[in-house]
Amino acid sequence: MSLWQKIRKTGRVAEPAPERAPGNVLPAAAELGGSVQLRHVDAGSCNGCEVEIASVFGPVYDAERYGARLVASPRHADALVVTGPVTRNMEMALRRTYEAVPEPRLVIALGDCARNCGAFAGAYGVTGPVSDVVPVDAEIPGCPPRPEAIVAALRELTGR
Amino acid sequence: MNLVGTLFCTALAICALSALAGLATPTRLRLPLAGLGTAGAGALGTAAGLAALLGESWSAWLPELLPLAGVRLAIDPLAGLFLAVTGVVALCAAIYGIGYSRDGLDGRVVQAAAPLFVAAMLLVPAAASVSTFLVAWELMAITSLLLVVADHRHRSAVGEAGLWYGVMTHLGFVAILAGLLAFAAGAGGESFDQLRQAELSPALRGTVFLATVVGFASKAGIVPLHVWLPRAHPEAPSQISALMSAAMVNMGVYGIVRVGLDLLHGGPVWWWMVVLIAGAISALYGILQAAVSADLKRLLGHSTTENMGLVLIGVGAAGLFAAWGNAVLAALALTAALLHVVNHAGFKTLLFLAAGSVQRATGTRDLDQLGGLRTRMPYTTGLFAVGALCASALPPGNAFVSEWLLLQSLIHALPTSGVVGAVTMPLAVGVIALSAGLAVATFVKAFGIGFLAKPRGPEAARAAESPPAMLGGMALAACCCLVLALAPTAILPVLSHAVAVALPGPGAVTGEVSLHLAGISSVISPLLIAVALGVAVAGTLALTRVVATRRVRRAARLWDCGGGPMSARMEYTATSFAEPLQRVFDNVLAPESDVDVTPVKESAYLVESVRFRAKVPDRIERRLYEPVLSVLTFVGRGARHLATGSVHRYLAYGFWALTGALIMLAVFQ
Amino acid sequence: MTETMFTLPPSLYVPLLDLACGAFLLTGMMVLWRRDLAAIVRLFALQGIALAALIVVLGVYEQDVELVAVGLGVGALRAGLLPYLMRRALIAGGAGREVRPVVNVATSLLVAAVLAMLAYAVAQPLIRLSPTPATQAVPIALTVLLVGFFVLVTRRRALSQVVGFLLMDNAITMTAFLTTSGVPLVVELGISMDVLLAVLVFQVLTTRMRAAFGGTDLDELRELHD
Amino acid sequence: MGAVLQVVLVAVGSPLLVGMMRQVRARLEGRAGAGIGQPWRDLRKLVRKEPIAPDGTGWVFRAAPLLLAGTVLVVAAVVPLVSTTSPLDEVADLFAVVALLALGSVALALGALDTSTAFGGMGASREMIVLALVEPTILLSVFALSVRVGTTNLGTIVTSAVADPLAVISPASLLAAAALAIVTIAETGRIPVDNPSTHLELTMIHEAMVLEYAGPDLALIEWASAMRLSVLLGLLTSLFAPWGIATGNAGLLALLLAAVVVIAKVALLGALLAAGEVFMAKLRLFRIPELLAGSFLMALLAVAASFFLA
Repeated sequence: MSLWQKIRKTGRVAEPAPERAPGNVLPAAAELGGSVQLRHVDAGSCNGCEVEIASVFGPVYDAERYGARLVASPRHADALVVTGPVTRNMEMALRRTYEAVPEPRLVIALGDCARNCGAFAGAYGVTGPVSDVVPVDAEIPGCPPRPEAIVAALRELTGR
Repeated sequence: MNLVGTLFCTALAICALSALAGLATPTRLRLPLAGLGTAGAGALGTAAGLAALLGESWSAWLPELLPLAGVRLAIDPLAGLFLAVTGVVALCAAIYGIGYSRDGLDGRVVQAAAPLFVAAMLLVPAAASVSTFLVAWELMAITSLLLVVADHRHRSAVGEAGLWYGVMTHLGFVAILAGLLAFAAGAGGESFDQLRQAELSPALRGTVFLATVVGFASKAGIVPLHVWLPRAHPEAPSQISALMSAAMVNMGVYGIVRVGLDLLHGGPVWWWMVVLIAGAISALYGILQAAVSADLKRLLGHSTTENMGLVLIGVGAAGLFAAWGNAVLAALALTAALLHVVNHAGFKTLLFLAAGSVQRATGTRDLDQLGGLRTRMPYTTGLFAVGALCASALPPGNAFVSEWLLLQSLIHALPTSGVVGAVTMPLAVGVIALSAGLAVATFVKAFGIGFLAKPRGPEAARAAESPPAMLGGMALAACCCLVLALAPTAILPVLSHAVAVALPGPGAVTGEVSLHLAGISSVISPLLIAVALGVAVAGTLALTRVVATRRVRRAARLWDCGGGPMSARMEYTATSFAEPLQRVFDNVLAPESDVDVTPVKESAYLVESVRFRAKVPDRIERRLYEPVLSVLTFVGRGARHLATGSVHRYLAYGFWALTGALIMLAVFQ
Repeated sequence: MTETMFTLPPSLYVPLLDLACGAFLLTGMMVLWRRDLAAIVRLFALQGIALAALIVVLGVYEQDVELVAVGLGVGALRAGLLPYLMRRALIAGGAGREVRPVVNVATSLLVAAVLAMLAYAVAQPLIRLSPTPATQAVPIALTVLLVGFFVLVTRRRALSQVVGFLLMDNAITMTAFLTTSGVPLVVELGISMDVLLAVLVFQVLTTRMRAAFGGTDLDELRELHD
Repeated sequence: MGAVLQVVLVAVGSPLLVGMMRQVRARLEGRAGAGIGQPWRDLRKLVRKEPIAPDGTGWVFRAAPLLLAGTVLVVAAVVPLVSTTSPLDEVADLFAVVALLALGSVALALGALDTSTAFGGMGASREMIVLALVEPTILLSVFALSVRVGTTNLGTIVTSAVADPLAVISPASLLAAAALAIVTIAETGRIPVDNPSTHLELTMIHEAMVLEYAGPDLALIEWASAMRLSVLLGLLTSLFAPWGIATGNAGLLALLLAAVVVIAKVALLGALLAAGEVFMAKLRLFRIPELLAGSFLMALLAVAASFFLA
């Protein structure tokens, strides 16, 4: 009962969707038609980006309304969301995860580390940025990127 | 001699010749001769049985064959049904045996005993007097015992299994002997015709029924007399396992139906309640043991207990309905039970033969070591899949039809059966449902773990497909299953003749494509379900072909979470598959497990190795048999003091016994 | 006095009666299922409401004002006062759960099923005496009686045992009303006082026990014996 | 006619039902939600993707989604949702419907075992255990429902429920409804038995079995699961609230009206289920037998009530 009251009192938490320019869709994502399943790969992140991803799929930003969803297996995914610089231990795992995704498949490099190793550039355990290991289709800058930026990038994939 | 008699006698003669061939011919000729002979006998037995089912009965009296009473044979439709089932099983098993027995099992004794075993199983239903029946029964017991211990040189478990089987089957024989002799004494004659006309006191009737039911139930592997079955059936050579599990156990059912319903003309409610409850307990206990068993053939043996339990639920229900005066439902329940006997014979033959192929190809029957046979033994895998589908009572399998009939008879008994029925029937339905559900889990385990995925052990990785004779035997059994599954309407009208022997009346099930029941308006059509399913699957396939744009299937690594390659040790095994079930039914199964942790020498905190052992012992065996056995051992030890070897002492025993008898005589006169 | 009262047609009376009985039975069974002691007390309160509703329905059908009043009184006692007292005991004793009952929950439920069938079978002669809709519900009362006993036997916490005892008491009250349309008011009052007293004693005891031993697991009471 | 309409309705409508349920959930959680059409968008995208044959899998793995979808389609044609007169009514009764749904689960479990991954085996094992424990409840509920009418054929059961609407609030019927509702939740893998949106493999039942499926195969499985949910919900409404269903030789207009009514009822039930899920947590795996034992108890009482209170 108390939960019910809480639900009634809280109402809708999600913020209104910001405007976006129509037709601004990644060409590689055109075939997906408003539905993008994401598999998240932590290739060596400091978990700052993970916190932001969590809030993107939380009630406030609610990326699910644009047709994006996190899934449990790369077989179910259309796109990999890779965070962190690719460490040596995760290099093969990232490659294999990419191999496991059925075509058409996309890779999103999320955060500065994934784009260019960020603060970890040149560290002994780091192989390199994500683009050295698998082809990257979209990049989201920021350390960590703001949820709004992640949402905007995801909307370019879903086109909604 | 009419058609049935000719066929039957020819079958027996061929069995005898095959046995001779098995004994006398050189090794190279022995297998094909004995095998083909047994197969021919099986085919003739089937033909005789079918002819009898179609209405032609036969009887004979051969007074000179056995001393005192002579041999009396009669084949009516009920006997015909069991003849036909035995014949088909023998046919499949014998063809299979030609290929199977090649290495190790082609000795004289085995090859001579197998045809005799078939002959005995053909004789049991055909026997029409107490003495003939008992002789045939004992012949069946001895030949099967010989076959069980055939492999004793290679494996030590065989000897133990043989001992259990020998003891249990002879205790059962004693019970049947006592029951039937009391019956014959009360009736004043020993032919079945005389027994039918006998008028006995209720107490004697009850005693006869109970004694024979105990004996027959031990043959059918009914709990708590089942302990020999999961030992003996797996240890026998596989075609013999099939004969035992698909044909011999049926004789227990035959005995109960023949004595209880036919010769004694049914009885009071408590008789059939005993049968029904024994059946229900067997069904549940059998399938639970099967569900947690990791030994493929043992699993099948436990499943036999389950299926015989289901049959006995049907037989018990038939007796109950007859006692309550509901003839229509009684006929339906018995039809369901007998159909289940037929169906079970079909799929159990197939499954045991396929399990034998696996054992022959891999040298193991431990499911935890198997797997990956789909690519290595494709035909065997397909055939086992058919058997597993049938055994799990799902459409379009054959056991679905008989269990459907059984459930219909139980469900619609409620309004007429009074308080006892109202309490029993729902519980019986619950038991059937749970055992059906567990059977599904069991056979998903047997097929999914045993045949699919990747090999879990080196033996499985080396497996190769079986020779054509074995595949032929299995394919024949699979065809029988499919016919039974899709066209039960072809068999049911004939089956009703057999039912009418025990419960006179019109057939309970009619219809050509659909099954229509007498007095109940439920209808299904197994054939049309299969057709509809086929259409739906084909439609779905066509739909996906049309809408899918990328059609080339890309081969990819298994999703191993990006880690290293998956090894066989990471796979789910049969034990792990059944572990949740074992936990759920913890109270019933009482599994045992122990963990040994060996620390390294330097520190108690570092572990060198961990050993984990888990075992699900047969609880009934432990609680019921072990105390009895220990008491027997104790008594035996005590008895040793009586026999010291002194002749004086033995003479003194004789003297005391004589005087004791005389004193008794004096007192009681 | 009956002219003014609202009359209940049988077509409505039977479903209402069945509904009340069903709720009574279901709450009784749910006591076996739940582990949370607070939930068990809530269920007991719900059962009290069902019992009260049953008596009121009977009263309205038989147009007996006294019966309706008794029903309301029973409701106030069993859905109001007793649960209130037990909740207080619960708070005093610290909220708790029935962690490991003697017989596990799934088995308890299956045992309850068997008990229900038994109750149905046993009650048949009773129903045959006067087959009215009210007596046909006697097996339900009998089932709850057996379930209450079973709770009493198999649960470890003192509070759940009290609930078991009270379930039995509810069932006895229900049987009385179903078969004879009620015991005299005085008797009912007397029994209710007894039960109330028992619960009060229990509450005092729990508080004392908690002060002394810090818990109400009955198995620990055995130590007192040694 | 009615059967074709039903199959089309189920095939087209069930992804929408799932979308609606997700939307209800999203709204209760304060989110905006992806819209009712999202499952269809997902399916459209999945069939366009490439099918994958994981290493070591074979015909069992490929046939499983087809068989799963096939069984549900047959059930959708048999179960009276829009009309009580189906040409397939003589083909399969309630037992056969239950067994067909079980066949679908078995197919998927074998497909999962064929992958030889540990998660596949785990999912298959759990699915089979739930299936085995659910079976007694289902059959006893069927028992309770069929005692009154003397048949297990669905058309007759529903017709008699239409003819006697007050019988629906009898104890037998209520208990059977509660039991079947729990069974429906267990069979469709919803909270509290299974969480369809979990990402944690160790808590999965249904999802663990489909981890290896991709593209069109996955689309088939998701579509079949949605259809299974809507067929079971539809069956519940038809058995216990059959108001508005077309009986006898109804014309096209009556069929359409019945279709609208059944859509409304199933949607309402689905919304209730989704709302209920917000208030519940998933049960531990070994608490599920308790839930199912409870439902078995209710089914048994339903049978007892149908006999003793009749």
